[in-house]
Amino acid sequence: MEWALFLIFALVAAVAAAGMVLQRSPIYSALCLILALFAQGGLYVLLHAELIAAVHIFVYAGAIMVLFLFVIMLLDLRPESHPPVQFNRVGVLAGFVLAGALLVELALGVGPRIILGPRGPYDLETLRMVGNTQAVGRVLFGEYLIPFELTSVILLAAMVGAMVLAKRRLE
Amino acid sequence: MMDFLVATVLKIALVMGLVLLAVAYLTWLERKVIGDIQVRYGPSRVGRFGLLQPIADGIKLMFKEDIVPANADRLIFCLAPAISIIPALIVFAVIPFGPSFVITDVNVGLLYVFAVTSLGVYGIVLAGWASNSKYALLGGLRSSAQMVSYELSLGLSVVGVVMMAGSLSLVDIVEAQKGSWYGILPRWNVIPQFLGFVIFLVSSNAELNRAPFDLPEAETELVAGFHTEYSSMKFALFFMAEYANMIGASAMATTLFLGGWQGPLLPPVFWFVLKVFCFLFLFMWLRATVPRFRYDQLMGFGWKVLLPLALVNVMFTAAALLMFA
Amino acid sequence: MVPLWAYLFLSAFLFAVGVVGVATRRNALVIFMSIELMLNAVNLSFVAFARFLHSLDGQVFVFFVMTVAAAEVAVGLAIIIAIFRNAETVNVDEVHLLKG
Amino acid sequence: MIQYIWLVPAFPLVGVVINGLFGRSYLRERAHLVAVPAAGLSFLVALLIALEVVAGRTLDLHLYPWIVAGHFQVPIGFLVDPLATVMMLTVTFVGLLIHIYSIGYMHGDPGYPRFFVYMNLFMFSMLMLVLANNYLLMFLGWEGVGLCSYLLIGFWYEKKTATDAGNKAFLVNRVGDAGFLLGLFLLWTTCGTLQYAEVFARAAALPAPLTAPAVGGVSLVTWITLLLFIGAMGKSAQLPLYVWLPDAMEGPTPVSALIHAATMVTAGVYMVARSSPLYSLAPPTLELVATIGALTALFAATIACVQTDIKRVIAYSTISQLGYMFLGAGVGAYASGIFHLATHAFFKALLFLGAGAVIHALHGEQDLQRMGGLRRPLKLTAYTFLIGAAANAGVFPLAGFWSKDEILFAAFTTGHYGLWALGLAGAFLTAFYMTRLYCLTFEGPFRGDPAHARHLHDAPPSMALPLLVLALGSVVVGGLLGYPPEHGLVHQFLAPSLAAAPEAAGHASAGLLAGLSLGVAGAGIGAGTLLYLRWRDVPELLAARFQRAYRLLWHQYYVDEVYWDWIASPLMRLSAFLWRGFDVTIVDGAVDGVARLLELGSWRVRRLQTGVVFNYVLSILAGAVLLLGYLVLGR
Repeated sequence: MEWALFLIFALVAAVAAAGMVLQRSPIYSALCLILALFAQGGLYVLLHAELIAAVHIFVYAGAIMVLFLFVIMLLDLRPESHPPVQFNRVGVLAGFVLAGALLVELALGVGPRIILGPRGPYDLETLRMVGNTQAVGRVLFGEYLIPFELTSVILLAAMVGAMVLAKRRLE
Repeated sequence: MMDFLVATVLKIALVMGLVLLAVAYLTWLERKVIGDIQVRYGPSRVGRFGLLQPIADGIKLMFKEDIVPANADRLIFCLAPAISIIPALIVFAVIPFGPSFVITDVNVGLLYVFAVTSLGVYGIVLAGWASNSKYALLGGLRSSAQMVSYELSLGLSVVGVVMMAGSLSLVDIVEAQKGSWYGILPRWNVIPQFLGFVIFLVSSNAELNRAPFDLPEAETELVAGFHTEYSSMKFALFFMAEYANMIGASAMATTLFLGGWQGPLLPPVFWFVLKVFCFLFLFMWLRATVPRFRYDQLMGFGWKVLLPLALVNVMFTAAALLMFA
Repeated sequence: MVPLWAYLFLSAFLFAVGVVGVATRRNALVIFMSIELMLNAVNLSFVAFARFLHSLDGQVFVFFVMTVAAAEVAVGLAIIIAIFRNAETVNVDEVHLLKG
Repeated sequence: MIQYIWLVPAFPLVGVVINGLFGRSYLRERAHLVAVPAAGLSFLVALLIALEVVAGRTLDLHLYPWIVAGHFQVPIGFLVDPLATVMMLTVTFVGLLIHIYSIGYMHGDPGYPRFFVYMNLFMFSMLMLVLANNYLLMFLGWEGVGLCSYLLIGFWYEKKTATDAGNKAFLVNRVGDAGFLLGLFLLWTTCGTLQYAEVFARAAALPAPLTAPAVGGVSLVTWITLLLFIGAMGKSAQLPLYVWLPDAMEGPTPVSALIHAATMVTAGVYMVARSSPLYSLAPPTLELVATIGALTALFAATIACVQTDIKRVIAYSTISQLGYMFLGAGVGAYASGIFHLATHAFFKALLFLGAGAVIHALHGEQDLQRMGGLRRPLKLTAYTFLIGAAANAGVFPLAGFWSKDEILFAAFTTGHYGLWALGLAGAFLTAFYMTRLYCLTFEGPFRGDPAHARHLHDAPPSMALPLLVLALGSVVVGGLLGYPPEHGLVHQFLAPSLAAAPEAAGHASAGLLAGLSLGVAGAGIGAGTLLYLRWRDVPELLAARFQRAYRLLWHQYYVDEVYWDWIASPLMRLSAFLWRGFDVTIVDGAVDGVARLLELGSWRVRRLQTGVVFNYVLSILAGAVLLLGYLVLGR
């Protein structure tokens, strides 16, 4: 059962991701990415990370991708109909080759023989007892409190930056 | 395993059936209510009190010609109505209608609801885009900006409730509202969280794209906004999505702020439905009386009034909880 | 139970797809989406590791990645809009601002 | 309460932050609404703490480790003992009054909020200086007050003379601070700590390494104290580093009152008293301190006799009185020195504020020769000023009498007869110039601009209140704290914080000596009265008769000119030479050369920067592949 679900989600994610890269139209790329993200949310649930799954959908599908769609619509980007003027074939080829090399290396690196370090205290039983949300909350607001607070600075900076950028024309 | 599956499927079927039926008759109810408010009759020809009107409408819509504009993006054009209605329906998976009458009680139920409802915007945005029409595009753009903006205050307005219940599970949140203060006042969140309640109502109204926040389909400016080019059953799906969302929002308001199914004597489901109908009536009433916002007013109101208020509410709730709990 | 390496393989594949997107596409928005995909691939392996190491640190890291991603999208899209206003294009080949 | 000592400097700091952030944009003319309560609260807390200290509690509070670098550890910490309490009370009380006074005095000035920022910052720094429990934190306050002094002297920065005066004060103080820093270095290498408690414990318990003859046959502690005293010379305007203080009068008058009379310039005296356990181990330094003090006292007094700028006269008087304090400390009577510091804070602040009221009334006129006859229109100012002048002159039973007399008495009984004679001569001159100052300002006919005569008005309430309070203090503080001499309240209170005074070497009747100094003061007052009230043409005749001496005094012994010719201009010539010869050719040449070298080396590599994002991405990717390849396959 679990394998079946995993395979379904993985397949959807992989195909959708590939589709995102291969689609000509940016809006189809975005839709493919949304699909891939959904599949990934399913994988999170399989991994018993319900909170992450919900937040993942909420943030990525609910906010980030809407923003992408918004920009695509705002700029009215229709599919690239005409062939590119100066298509850099060598460069694209190099990109594919390098990405392939990266994939091979990563796959070699993460084979079944991967060794895990010492285990933490949060096995499934504990999680079920404490509750996934509560456990994550405790770690987030305990051990990682200061980094968490710092992220607010990042968000603030991004907010200010986005406003400044969107308001004024580039010189 | 099989029992569980069968029970779940039965529950799903029951809930979906009820919701769809409710959606159909909600259109009738709305026309009636608004008719009354405007001193008209509303539908009255088909069946007694016009009770068969929704069915007649449904049949009519089904047999209309299905038009897809020539320059439209066919796939997305067809997909958009479906994307619109699916989130509106699957929200009901976690809403507790009664003590044990819930399809599934998820640990992160509230987050699930928000995650799912935030997807509703795709239907509208994609419809606007795929129609390849100026009005539709503008409607879609407005809609995405509006929904992203009001989602923030919507989310923040319920943080107080979550803090008081200490859980994201909707069942837990309802349970936390059991009992009463001083024997008379029900222990409903609407009393300590009144500010949050108001913000929730206003923001959810905006999320529903209903008057006075119906900018995406503002007839006087954009013909019909995102669904200008839609007809037949596709059009009907958008309509159903809107009403299903309305029920969903009312159910959420009931669950979060009015103690869900809790109530004396009568069966819980009755109380739940009663409260939901109160909210539905409120939404209709709003539509009938309040004029539409201007676009800049809408944005200013969301960012400069609701969002700060919601933050204040969160802060006060936290402070109060720290002091008294 | 699905073993860890299965998740990691998937994660690696998604990451590589993202890399392909960044390296071969010329539409700034699509490049941006590819970057998001890469971030998510990493997130997946974080969560997988968290699950198999019985630790929540991975999940917490995912939160941070999401925060950074959100911030990045806000700024990045603003930049793209600003560029589009100036150059009337989102094609990275036609934008040479980095050349002094 | 005492553990909340950090509140005392914290309030002014909060004032600085609020006024610094919002003063210019929002508070503007309301800046005092923040600054004055900040000073007031600080004083209130100080008062409450002082009550506990009087009841016998002291505290050495380590608040926070400030610097931790190996063995070098300095905390942020406060030492609350009687000495610090006296200083803290003086600073906060006088500071509060002068803050109130400034509301009226600075009213309408475009830099109103800025002024209060500096004033509060000064209060904070000064309180850090006196409350610190280690030398480095004291140095922080020391530099902080120096900075505030610089900023406030140059407060009216549109005026060239003001900025020049600020620069001068800053530079002269640097000379002193260099000595102070060297002293701190030496102290740390010797004791391995800068905490008062540990330093003094080491000085008391294990005297050998400190007092044994070291460099040049002189013990280390002597070197340390000497170097520290150089710092005190700069800060407290002693010979030969006093030159900045008279020029510092370019600042607003409340600044002169607070910083350049009542508090900051006494920091040197405080430092010597605070380090009294060290100084008591170094008799040669003490002799030097006493000698410099006595010489400064007389030297400045002579100059004060002929100056015609009202603030300058008081400034030289300040230098002179600081000399007395050092004389007291130098002969081992630290308590008397601190006592004089406290009383001096009252009457000197009073004199400055009175002078400020006069200047305010005359629309900025500072020349004594254009004043006169102001007693009638400025009644309150005149009488309070008279009290201040009399207290400064040492009239019984006002504040100055008790403390100055004690210092002279201590000088005599420890056998420093020569210094005592110098001090006595100074006392005569003090009485003389104070009388002269009062008479020229308030008696006789009005010699100024007739246009001003009609608009003369007394001080507004916010300026009058501090005058009255300070006048009251100048009357009672001396007797209240200082009677009986040597065993008064202040001495008993201070005793635990200070090194014991040396045994009396000579025997003398206290009454006789007190009578003598009273007589001297009386003579000075008499002479002043005769010359400036009765025979008004005599001073000019005298000046003409002794023209050379008069010129010498008038030009302040040409010290500034000497410094300029012998030190400043040779230095400037050297700098100009180094700039042209060394800086331009060698340093700039080297920098330019490096740049040119890089340019030569990089003109080919530059083509790698295509500006196309795509190329950058590919190279990043290639790098990642290589790195990962090494990690995965390399082992």
